[in-house]
Amino acid sequence: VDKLSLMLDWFPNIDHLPLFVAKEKGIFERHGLELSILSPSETADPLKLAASSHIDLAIAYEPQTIIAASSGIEIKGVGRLIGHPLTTLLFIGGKNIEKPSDLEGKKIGYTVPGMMDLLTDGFAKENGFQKYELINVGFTIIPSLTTGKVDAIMGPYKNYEVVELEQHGYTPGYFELEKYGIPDYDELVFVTGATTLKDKERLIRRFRKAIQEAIEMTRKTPEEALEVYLKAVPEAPRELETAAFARTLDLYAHTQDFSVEKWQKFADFAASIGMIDKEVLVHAILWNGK
Amino acid sequence: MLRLSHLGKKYNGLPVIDQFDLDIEKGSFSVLIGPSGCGKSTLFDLLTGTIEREYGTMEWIGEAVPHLGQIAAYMQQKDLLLPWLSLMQNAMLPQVFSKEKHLRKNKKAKGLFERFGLNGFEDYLPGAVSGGMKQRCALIRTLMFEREIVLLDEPLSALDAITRRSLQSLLLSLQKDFKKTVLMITHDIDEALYLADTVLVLTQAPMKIRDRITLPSEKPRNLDSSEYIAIKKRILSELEEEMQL
Amino acid sequence: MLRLSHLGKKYNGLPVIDQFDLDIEKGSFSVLIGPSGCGKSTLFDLLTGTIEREYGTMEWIGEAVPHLGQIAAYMQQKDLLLPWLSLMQNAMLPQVFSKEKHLRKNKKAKGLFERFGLNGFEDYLPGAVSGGMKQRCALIRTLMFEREIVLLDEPLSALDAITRRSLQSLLLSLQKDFKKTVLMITHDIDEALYLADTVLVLTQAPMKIRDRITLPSEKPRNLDSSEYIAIKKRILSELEEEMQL
Amino acid sequence: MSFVKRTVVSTGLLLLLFLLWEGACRLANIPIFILPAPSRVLFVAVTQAPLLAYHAAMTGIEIILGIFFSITAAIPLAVVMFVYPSVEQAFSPLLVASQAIPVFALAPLLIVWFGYGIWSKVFMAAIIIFFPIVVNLLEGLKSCDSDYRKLFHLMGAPFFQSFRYLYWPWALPYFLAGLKVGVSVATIGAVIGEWVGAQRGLGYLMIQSNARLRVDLVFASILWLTAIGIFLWILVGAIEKRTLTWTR
Amino acid sequence: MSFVKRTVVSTGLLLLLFLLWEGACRLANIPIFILPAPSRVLFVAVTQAPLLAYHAAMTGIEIILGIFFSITAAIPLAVVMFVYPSVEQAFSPLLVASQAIPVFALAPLLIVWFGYGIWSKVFMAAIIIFFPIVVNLLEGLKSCDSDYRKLFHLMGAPFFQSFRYLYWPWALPYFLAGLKVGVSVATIGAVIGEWVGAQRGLGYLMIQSNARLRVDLVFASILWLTAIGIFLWILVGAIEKRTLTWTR
Ligand SMILES: Nc1ncnc2c1ncn2[C@@H]1O[C@H](COP(=O)(O)OP(=O)(O)OP(=O)(O)O)[C@@H](O)[C@H]1O
Ligand SMILES: Nc1ncnc2c1ncn2[C@@H]1O[C@H](COP(=O)(O)OP(=O)(O)OP(=O)(O)O)[C@@H](O)[C@H]1O
Ligand SMILES: [Mg+2]
Ligand SMILES: [Mg+2]
Repeated sequence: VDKLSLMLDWFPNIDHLPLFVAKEKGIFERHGLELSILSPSETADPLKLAASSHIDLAIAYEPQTIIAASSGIEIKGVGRLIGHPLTTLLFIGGKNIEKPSDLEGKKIGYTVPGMMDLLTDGFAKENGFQKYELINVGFTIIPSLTTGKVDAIMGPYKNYEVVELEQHGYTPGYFELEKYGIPDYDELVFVTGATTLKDKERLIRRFRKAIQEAIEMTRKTPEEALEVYLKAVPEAPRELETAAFARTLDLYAHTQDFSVEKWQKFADFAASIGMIDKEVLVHAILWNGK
Repeated sequence: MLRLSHLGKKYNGLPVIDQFDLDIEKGSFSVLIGPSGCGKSTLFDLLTGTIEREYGTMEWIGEAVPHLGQIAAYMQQKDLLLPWLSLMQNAMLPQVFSKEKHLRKNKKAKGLFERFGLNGFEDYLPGAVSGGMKQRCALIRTLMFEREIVLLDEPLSALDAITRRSLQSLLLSLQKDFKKTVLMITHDIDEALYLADTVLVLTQAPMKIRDRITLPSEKPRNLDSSEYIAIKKRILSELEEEMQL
Repeated sequence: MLRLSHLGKKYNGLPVIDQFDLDIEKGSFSVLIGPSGCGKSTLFDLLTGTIEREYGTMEWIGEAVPHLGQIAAYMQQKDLLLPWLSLMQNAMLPQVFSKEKHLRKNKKAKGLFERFGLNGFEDYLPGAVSGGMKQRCALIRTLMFEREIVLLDEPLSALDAITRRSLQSLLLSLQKDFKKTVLMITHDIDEALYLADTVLVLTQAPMKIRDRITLPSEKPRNLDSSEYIAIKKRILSELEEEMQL
Repeated sequence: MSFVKRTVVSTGLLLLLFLLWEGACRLANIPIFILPAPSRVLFVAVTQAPLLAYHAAMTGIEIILGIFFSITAAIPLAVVMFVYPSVEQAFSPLLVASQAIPVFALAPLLIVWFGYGIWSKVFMAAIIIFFPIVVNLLEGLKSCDSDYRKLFHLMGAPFFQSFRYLYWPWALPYFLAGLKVGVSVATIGAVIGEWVGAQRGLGYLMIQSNARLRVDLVFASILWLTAIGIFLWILVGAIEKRTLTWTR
Repeated sequence: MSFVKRTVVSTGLLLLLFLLWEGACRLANIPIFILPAPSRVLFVAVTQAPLLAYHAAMTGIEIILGIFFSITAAIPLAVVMFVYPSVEQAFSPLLVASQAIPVFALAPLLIVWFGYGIWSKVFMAAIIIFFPIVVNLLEGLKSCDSDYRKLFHLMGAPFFQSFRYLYWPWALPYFLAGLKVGVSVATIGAVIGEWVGAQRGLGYLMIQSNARLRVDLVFASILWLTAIGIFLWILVGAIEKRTLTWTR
């Protein structure tokens, strides 16, 4: 067996379920792989460490990957985990926010400065509202919303904070970005450093196969997959994760191959809202197993 | 009158002061003389409540008191000057804590600095003056208290003969003018004979009164007279005996 | 021979010691007497390099030395005992720092404790003994140095007459047996006359030598003889004059 | 005041505070994911004891190691800085800088240097504990009375001996004050360290629980962490009592 | 060693360290997004000065306010704890606990209490600075020599006067040691505070730059932050020199 190390984008959560399925169900093993899974201290770490070859694979976000490429970090996308945006503009339902333009004059929180604030600006431009106050709420999402300190937050995941809000007895409302003028993008992708890809191309190819198999197996036997995950991640609260899983199942990538066209569209959009300074030609950073 | 009965204090189970009785006339000047380490400072600490006695009672003018802490001014053997205050500030501390009007005391302190040969050094920090000057400052501080009893633990030990003599007469006049009850520890027998109404010669620890010598009331005294020379010899030989035990 | 020439030290621009000259015979016992605050301790500090002199030179046995720091043992006016070490540990400090064999010194310290009346207190912390006992311990520590010169700043001031007398004779015999050169500061004229080969009477600051009295070499001396009484009177009157300036 | 009476009063005070907190949570209806009531925290801290103990063991080890290494490094550094003021001048900016660096800037570096094992966490904790100890020890050494220093100089004491007999005991109360601060901040130090790719530990448990809005578990972890901190605090207090015998 | 010579030596030492760091970055080929070389950091710190100054001004104000409030709270608390040992017993667990709480547990509470304005950051900084000051001041007060205490008792000094003339000057070197630690950790305190709800400040700039993988800007922010810390450190040092005149 060959060893690979992979760093998650955050602590293990339902989005990572296929990885645990592949690991526990012996799919990696069948492909001659042994995968060690690590958690980062911060969402930008996995990408940095992968780019510098200190780990083999990292889970990153497409916007983040494009930012990295734009600033000259030699990073390669090698696979997909979640094929659409999870990020939403979240608010508490029943408070007169029906359509994006209702956000006119409201306080909008965001999670990550330098990314979500720009995305909000883009969102506002696409949806024709101009006046709003941006507030950096970090990851204190639910408290900020429920205490009314902000009216909406850009950044929460539709399969996660939305469910949490529900579980605390609120009716969540949210705008899915891709439905409101923001180009579709892959929320979670596998990336690796350029040199790692050269050195471990064969292993990574096998990894792509294995992960896709795991996603398919998850789709086929979701209950079993969930059980495997809950066993592997005992600290995960069953109720919440079960509810989250239901909303995630469809979002796991259907193929490991990237759509260069889709990526380029988002990269151009990123440049247009100032998320990146230098334009990025995405075909240079995407690797579809060839 | 100050009356101590059955006073006692042990350290680590060993008695330093044991069943100590003493009567002191109000307004008198008593001097304690005893071997080094016999318990003199400990006695003063007990009197002022600086350390707690284990047993015994104290009476002042017929009334039992827990200790003399608020009745007596106490000059300890260490100077205990605050290093961050100037000599004058150190000396004026008792005044800071009293509620009386200040001007008079201010004058008093200035006068004492003059008489103690410390004029010009009012603003020096204790770290910048000599050992004897520190001792004098501590003595001034003690005299700045206006209390009925004054306890002095070797107040003049670090001073030269002349300064010492002038301060001795100062002490005498203060005691006479203000009718203070003074208890003083010294190792200088001449000093004792010069100042005391009563000299108390103490034994080795556990400390007792070995001899109580009441001196003639004439003051100032001529210590060269045969009477005093005899008393001096007596004290010396008593101390010598104590040391040989 | 110890020769000081033109020694000087100013504090805040005011000279405390100014153009100070002094010759001391090797193996002699010199005693310094002077008004409190005249600069005696400062002189010892200069000699040992504890503070830096501003000008002047020192010679020891014909050779210029920067100071006597490593040649002299110095007992300061404050006891400077370490509060966390027992009396014995404090006294043995010089031994800890020397490279010589220890057993002999251990015995020496024990002997000194005995002779200083401190036996039984070896394991007490300085905080738990009397002022006089601390002073004795500091003196033992100084004697534990094996250096040619010994500087003593009021070493016996806190001791009773008897203990003081016995330690005086001890000092005398130590000096004679080991041929040490001793310089000692005291305020006790009797002590000076009892111990000294030479008494140096000092002026007020800026300090000078006012009088240099060489005493007859007989020791021990009978201080009651008219010769010594005359010298005592002379010193006293000199000091008195100093105080009146 | 006697020891017993003091303990009764202090326990009463603590209870009062907890009651106030409980009351505030209930009356003001503060949602559990903002501030759980102490009763809830206590409940979780007890019922989840096995889980918490599992993680606490790890954090405890990191804290102990962190304290150990920071003391080991702090003492020589403080001494060198004391002896050579130029080293102090050169290093104090670095020391101050070490306190200004957030974890996320350091985390990738720590991983590169130490990998994912316990050492990156220990290092992080050590950096945090280190600082108050060095600063206090240095201040303590500097506060040493010059009369004593000169005495030791005159006695011809070699540096090591001066240190042992004079400087160290002199600075000891300062050192212990620094150590008290150190062991307390060690708790957060280890937690922060665990943000650097840990799989186990109270810090790991906390972020996990926080992200899952199990705020009661976060506070239960804090409670356990505090228990470790207080244990160490009391330990330092006991050391203080035993070693500083001469101060009373 | 003269002041000038010392400064030269210490500058040399610092330069040497920077050269080593530079060399390590270049030779070991550490990528800029993990640890930027000092030359790069310096370059960014200078070329981006206006941006950094804009953010530093905010953080600076937070730090100053944090220091101000923590001193204001620390002195009375330390005094009360000193006077009433039962209060010390009751509060020291809370103090230790305050050091064990990570930001994210506190952040929601801070937002509810203080909103997104400057006060939540000031509070965060204050909590961090507070602790070393209280602990050191308390230790300093406790270290006061019992002979002096008794003297003041005998003189019939009321508490306030005893505090002013005896306890405070006695504890001052401890307090200043605590303050030195405090002003240094204040930097990270303010930064941590800025992770939630800030629109401006070096902490905000840092996460922003980090998210955009501008690690050189992160380190340039640390450099500026360190400069603030060192400035305050030197300030405390100067205060020390001026007030502790009697120690030399
Ligand atoms: N804290 C203590 N613990 C144990 N023993 C103590 C303590 N304080 C004092 N002693 C003992 O009590 C005895 C008397 O001490 P005290 O200071 O009263 O003597 P003194 O008569 O004042 O002597 P001196 O003339 O030298 O000042 C000494 O033997 C000393 O060892
Ligand atoms: N650090 C200092 N700053 C300023 N003046 C000082 C300093 N140290 C000593 N002096 C002054 O020097 C003078 C001499 O002091 P010194 O201690 O030498 O006197 P001394 O002769 O030993 O007196 P004593 O017999 O009282 O011990 C004093 O007037 C004192 O004020
Ligand atoms: Mg005494
Ligand atoms: Mg002197």
